[in-house]
Amino acid sequence: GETMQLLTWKGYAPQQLIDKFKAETGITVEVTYSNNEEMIAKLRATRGAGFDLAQPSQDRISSVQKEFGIYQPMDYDRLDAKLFVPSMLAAVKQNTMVDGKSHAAPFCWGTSGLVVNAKAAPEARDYTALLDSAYSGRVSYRLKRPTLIALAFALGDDPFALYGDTKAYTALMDKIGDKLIEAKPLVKNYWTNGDALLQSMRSGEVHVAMAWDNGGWKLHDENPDIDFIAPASGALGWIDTFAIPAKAKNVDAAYKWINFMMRPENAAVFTNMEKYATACEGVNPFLDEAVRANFERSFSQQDIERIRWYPPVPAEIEAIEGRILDKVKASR
Amino acid sequence: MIRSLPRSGAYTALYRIYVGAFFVFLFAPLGVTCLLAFNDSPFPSLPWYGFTLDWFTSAGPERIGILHDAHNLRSIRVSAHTAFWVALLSTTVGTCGAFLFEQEKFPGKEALYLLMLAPLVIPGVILGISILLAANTAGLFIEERLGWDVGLLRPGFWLVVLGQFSFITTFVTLVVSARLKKFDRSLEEAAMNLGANRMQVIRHITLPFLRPAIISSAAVAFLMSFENFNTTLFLVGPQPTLPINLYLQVRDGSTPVINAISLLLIMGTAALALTSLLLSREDR
Amino acid sequence: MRRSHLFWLFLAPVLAWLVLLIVLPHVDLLVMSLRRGNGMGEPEWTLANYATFFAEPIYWNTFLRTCVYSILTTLITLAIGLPVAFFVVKIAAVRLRGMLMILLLLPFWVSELVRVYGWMILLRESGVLNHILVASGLLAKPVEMLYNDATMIMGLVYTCMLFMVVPLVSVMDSLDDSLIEAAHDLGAGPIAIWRTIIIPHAKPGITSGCIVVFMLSLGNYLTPNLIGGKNSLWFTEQIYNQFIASFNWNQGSAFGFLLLALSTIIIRIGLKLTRQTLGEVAR
Amino acid sequence: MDTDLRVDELLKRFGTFTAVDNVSFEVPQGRFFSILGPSGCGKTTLLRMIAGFETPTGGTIAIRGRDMAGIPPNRRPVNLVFQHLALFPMMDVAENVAFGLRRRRERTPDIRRKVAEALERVDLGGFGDKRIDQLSGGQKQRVAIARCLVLEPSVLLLDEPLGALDLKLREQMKVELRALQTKVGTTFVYITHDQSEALVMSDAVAVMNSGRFEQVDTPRNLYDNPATPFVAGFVGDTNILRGRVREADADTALVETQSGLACRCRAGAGVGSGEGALLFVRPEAFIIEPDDTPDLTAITVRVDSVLFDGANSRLLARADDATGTELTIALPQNRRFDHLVPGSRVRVGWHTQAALCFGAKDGD
Amino acid sequence: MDTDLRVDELLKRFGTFTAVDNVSFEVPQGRFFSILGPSGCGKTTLLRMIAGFETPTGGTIAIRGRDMAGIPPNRRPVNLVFQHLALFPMMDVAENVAFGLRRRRERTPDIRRKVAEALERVDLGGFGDKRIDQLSGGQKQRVAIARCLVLEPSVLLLDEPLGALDLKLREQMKVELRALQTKVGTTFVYITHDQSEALVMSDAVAVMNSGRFEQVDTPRNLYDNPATPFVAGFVGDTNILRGRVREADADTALVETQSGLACRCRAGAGVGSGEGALLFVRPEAFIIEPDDTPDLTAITVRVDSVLFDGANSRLLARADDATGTELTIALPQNRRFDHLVPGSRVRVGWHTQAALCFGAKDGD
Ligand SMILES: Nc1ncnc2c1ncn2[C@@H]1O[C@H](COP(=O)(O)OP(=O)(O)OP(=O)(O)O)[C@@H](O)[C@H]1O
Ligand SMILES: Nc1ncnc2c1ncn2[C@@H]1O[C@H](COP(=O)(O)OP(=O)(O)OP(=O)(O)O)[C@@H](O)[C@H]1O
Ligand SMILES: NCCCCNCCCN
Ligand SMILES: [Mg+2]
Ligand SMILES: [Mg+2]
Repeated sequence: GETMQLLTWKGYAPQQLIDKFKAETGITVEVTYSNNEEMIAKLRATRGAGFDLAQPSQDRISSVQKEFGIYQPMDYDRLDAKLFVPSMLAAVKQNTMVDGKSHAAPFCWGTSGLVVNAKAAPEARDYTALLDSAYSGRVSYRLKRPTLIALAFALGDDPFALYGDTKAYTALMDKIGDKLIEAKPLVKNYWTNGDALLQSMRSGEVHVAMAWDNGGWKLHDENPDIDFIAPASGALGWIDTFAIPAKAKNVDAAYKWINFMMRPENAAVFTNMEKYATACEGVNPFLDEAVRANFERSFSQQDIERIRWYPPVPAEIEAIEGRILDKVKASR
Repeated sequence: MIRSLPRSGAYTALYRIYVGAFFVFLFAPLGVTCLLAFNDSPFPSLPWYGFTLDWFTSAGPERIGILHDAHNLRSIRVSAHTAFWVALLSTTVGTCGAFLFEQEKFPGKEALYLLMLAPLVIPGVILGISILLAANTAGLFIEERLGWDVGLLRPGFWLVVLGQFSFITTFVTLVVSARLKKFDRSLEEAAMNLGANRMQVIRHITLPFLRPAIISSAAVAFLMSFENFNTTLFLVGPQPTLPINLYLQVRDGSTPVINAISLLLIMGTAALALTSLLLSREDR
Repeated sequence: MRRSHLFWLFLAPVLAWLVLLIVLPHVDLLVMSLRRGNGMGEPEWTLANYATFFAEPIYWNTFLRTCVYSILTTLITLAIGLPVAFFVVKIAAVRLRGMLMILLLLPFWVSELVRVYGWMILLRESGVLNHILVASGLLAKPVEMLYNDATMIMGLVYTCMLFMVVPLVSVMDSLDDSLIEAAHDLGAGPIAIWRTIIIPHAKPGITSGCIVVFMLSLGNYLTPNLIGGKNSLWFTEQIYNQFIASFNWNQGSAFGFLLLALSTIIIRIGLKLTRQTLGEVAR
Repeated sequence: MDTDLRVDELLKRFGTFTAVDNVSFEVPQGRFFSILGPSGCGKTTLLRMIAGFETPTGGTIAIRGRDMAGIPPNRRPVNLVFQHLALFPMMDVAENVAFGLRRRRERTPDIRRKVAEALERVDLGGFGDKRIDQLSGGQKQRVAIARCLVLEPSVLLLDEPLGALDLKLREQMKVELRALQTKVGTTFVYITHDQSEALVMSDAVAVMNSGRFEQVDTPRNLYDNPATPFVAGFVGDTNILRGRVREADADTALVETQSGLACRCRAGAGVGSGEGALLFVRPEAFIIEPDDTPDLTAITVRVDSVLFDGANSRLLARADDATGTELTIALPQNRRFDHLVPGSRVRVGWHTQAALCFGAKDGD
Repeated sequence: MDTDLRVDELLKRFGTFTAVDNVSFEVPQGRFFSILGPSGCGKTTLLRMIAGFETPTGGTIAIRGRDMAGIPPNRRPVNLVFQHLALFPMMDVAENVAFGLRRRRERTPDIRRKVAEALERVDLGGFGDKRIDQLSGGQKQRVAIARCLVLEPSVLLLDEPLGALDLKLREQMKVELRALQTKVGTTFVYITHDQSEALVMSDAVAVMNSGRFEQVDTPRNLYDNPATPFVAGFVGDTNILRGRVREADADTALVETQSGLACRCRAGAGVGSGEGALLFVRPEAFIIEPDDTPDLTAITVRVDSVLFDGANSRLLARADDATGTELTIALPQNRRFDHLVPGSRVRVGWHTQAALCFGAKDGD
């Protein structure tokens, strides 16, 4: 029968919903798991073909779209606008605008912050805990750009403000790089994706980690000592989206899937399972109590205001960061 | 020293221990992997919570066993499908190569032979990216000049097949050549002398002689393709092969369903390897 | 000389394979490595990608590290594999031999990924080995055995072992027992026999095993990536990063080409030192 | 009688090396014709040209009167039994024998009948479904021959087919092969470097040397009347003495050997008074302790060693003079000479007719 | 004379199979001792026990009076020349010969001198820096021997060292090997399945069959007075006729063959009146067209074929009676019998002394 190729993050397409979608429409969804970098790389290599729908973060769309043209403009008329939280839809449209056309619709959002085992690390409140020798051998984070940015904020800089100034940004990153190299002996490992980290926190191999909020919440269910903490210098806020690759074959199915996923009862299945907040309007009645409690526990009003939302990433920035990340990884 | 020479007891004992330790080293990771496929725990690690078949048979939603894991099952199918085509293509072309290098004389043969060996010294990752680049260059060129979008020229099933084919064929060529070297050319002459033409000679004499080598190299090609990671990594499109899929899961952490898959994989390869080994023994 | 149709039938697919899938892609790799896009504009010819490599110590440090560790891996694999191959061919009872060979080959037909995964669940801090050691009181608390260079080398040695043992077994197989008996009969002890008879005889097998193992560890991605840990940047990972994380295909191509050049040069040197050719070794 | 095979001025060069050098001969129908020569003399090359695997550099080959130039091996009415037999190991005996018939697309029942007959003819009835590796050396031999005979070739070519067999089996197969040829009546062209095979089996033997035929004759004539020094030395054991011709008439010559011994002998080609000569005397031509008779040459020798080998025993001896020419002398086992031990001195002699000389340059 | 090698009741079993069965013998110093037997009779096993590569199941081996039990091969004062020589291809000729000396850590100048001497002794002076694959078969042979001789072993063991050579070279090496042994004076123990090698070279030959020694004797005695039917049949060509003993006294017997022919002959072991017997007559014992003399047995035969083979020519004939016993008869080349062609009938006879019979069960 008909199939739709979906390029997305692990957990963004629960089997339950895939089955339901198939029952409703007869379309089989085939999922390829990925992350932002690999999603872009893959679509670049296929020149926007091979997949019918991708789910990059909103800040990683415009610059690559400019350079490689891997997405097609989103036809918002084919979306059921009332399913989306209006402010988020507007923000995503705004941030994915290239040549006057927008390329994505919001799916879910969340933050990166600290996941902490309070018993072992009661003092950890900000990203600087990642550099604290008190937690030597028990620290973990991704060796990816969010870590660089988070530490810049924690050390009192505003990296987003320097996006336009390549020189200054390079200097800032060099500084962060040095810090990371200096603190390298403290690191247990650089985790690469969610479950691996959860595993090591669960087993007590790691006490302080920079991670996505849902991870902390998932662990909190199992072990109340572990929880997500919005860092003092501000959690990093991201929105993951739907974007249709330039040469998608089954565009119809892609739109059907978007509308399907954003239906409150379906969005709730996702959120209840993965704990990420959804961009779906009217989901609340379907959510588990515990999921709502998570957010309230971790975010004070002040924390919410302090969330730092990623602006679109300019092209040159990635190369600068890439070099720093390599350097950190290679140092001893 | 060797079987026929007298040797001291201590020497023999130490040697046995060494080889024993070596085999433990060889099998420890596999054994552990298989064992933990049956642990009644959501994580592939000790402690042992009891025996379960959940990671094979459970239908979800909490635990999804391999039999119900659409995502992994699909990648197994993709891998098998890929391996089939790779085995077919590389066995065919490799056999042609063996004939070419063993039985024909032509200018530039030495150079071509060295080129044929090149994939042995090209790291798989490099092979992957260079094929990706070339496909991309060709794809862009065709798209710009002719406006055609050639599916073959972008990451996807067939590019993976071609990528793996490009180095596995070298192995097939070497294996079939080795057998062809042992072929007594006078058998061909004898067949001709009895009235066969060149095509009939190949069909009735040479190919039957090569059959064990062809079968076993096809099996090897199948296995090599099935487990290939390095070259595939860069060429894979919307249909990930099993190793790629497993890699993402191992990297990201996963349930013992990976152990279950590994167990099946180990048993499957063992069966295939044993069959091909027995076949090639029969021929000796 | 007139050529038969069969000749062309054999030549065509082989030529297509080698030209389209080996030669052209590597030419393209070279071309890509010599270009650099300037934003949206036309790409230009440049040596900048290579300059970056040499200007930036992290790159060539990783490069050297990868090379040195690959050589180390090769030597360790040889040291471990040589006695094993000899045992299987010359010492084990003849009837056990087939079984030993199967046992030797089996693990290597299983996906490399599964093997590395096995090591991970065996060695990690919450892993099986730690569990056993702690439970038996040999360790007070678990230690991390993963994510360090020694484990990574061990993993590489494990991954490559087959490719050392198989050529060694076949070369040992071709060593006539009576040569060893003759040497012994003329008064040689084990060490003299190894030095004067076995090693010189096994040289082609050693060379081909070493070449393949060196190649495989140099080009390995999985093992350093999964069990190498935070310090173990491998050059293939750097290539991957250029392609996937930085979207800089030109820089990645330059790295790729350098890796290719390195492996070719080292293998050349190895062959020179042992006075062999690739053609002989492949046989 | 019809001629099955006629070869005319056949020439084969590999580069500048001439492997077969202007060879001409005919083989009448039904004959057992052997080509005998040392290793590397060009026998195989000659045979392969007849079979069509090599293209002659010059000359013609005609089989039953038909010129073979340009006819590929699979169309020639000759079959070849290969040195190592080249039986097809992937087929059983019957399939091997049927191979050629199948290539001719004969009908299956015909094939079955002919194969059975052919196996019967080589005494292998009922062996059809044996695998090749279940046969003994001699049986393989016969399958290889049956495989060719079933095609009823005009000429059967055999390239040292006994070379791979061990000594005892070879002795036996010699006799069987000749008997088989007599029975089937096919023309055989047989090559070998073993003079005993050629002598025992053949109607006629060509002795080949460095690409040329030196003599084509019956076995007995080759042995008794070799036409050239090469044939005299190659066919049968013999002693070769270097010397100079003192006198020569039509039939006989007087040769003085380097050791100063004067010997009257039959004169072969190229013998001229005063010229160098080679003198050939077979070991069995020596008479130990001879009575002095007029046409006898006698010398005294000192025994170096007694090689006891049953009926084949020999004395290694040395002329008891300055040159000490070495001689091999047959030692009859009639116990008359049991007193001969190393160091004994004894007179030996031979008749004029038993010695043969050829002219030779001194350097030869 | 001193005894270099003494073997006593040596026994070797592989599982239930007895490869060497209670073998005892002595070899005095300086002798050339051969062990002759068919393939698989246990020769190699025996030799390997002497060299120390196999452990005897029972019995003792003493070299120069010293018991060898428990002494590893590299400490025994014997050296072994392997069947396929086992020269070290990774070394040149001099290094091969020097190998054993180096293992003894002799001084380099001594080694150089001894190697040169050893090569000189086997006529390979100046070949030191040749590679092994540059040598001919016979030269390799001699290097293998030099490599052992340079160590001055008490006993040199040789395992069919000529087996791999071609016929002509083997003939020549037989003579050379014997000459070499005489020159160096080392005790040689030589095994072979080729009777001619054993007869030509040896001072004494042991004939081995199924793990046992059947006879240990001089070559001539083996040939003329075989002790057992096996030796009679294995050493030298012979005709074997089955029959029954009519009368028997101490030395001679009257045997009636199955074809009904009565023949008086020498009586070997186990001959009893009325019992079955095997009668052995060598081809060269037949006298063609004999004069009737008292101790002659004569029969009429029909010639099947004449195998002309120079000095070695034979008649294949068949007793001209109901059984048609096949006989091989030596055909002297004195032209007296040129009239014999296939189909001729001719009388042949042999003397009582030339025929030998042994008792045999009828089934033998
Ligand atoms: N294809 C070839 N190219 C060059 N020289 C060749 C070729 N084939 C044979 N020769 C040479 O021709 C000569 C005759 O070879 P041929 O095989 O006919 O000898 P032969 O009499 O059959 O010898 P043997 O008894 O050893 O089989 C040899 O010197 C050989 O080296
Ligand atoms: N290691 C062994 N295990 C079992 N049987 C053996 C072993 N070695 C030899 N034999 C058997 O012992 C018998 C004698 O073997 P041996 O090699 O001594 O014979 P041989 O006389 O040297 O024969 P050939 O002339 O063929 O070399 C043979 O039947 C052989 O199969
Ligand atoms: N830099 C943006 C990070 C986006 C993270 N998406 C998280 C999905 C995890 N499953
Ligand atoms: Mg030949
Ligand atoms: Mg033997």
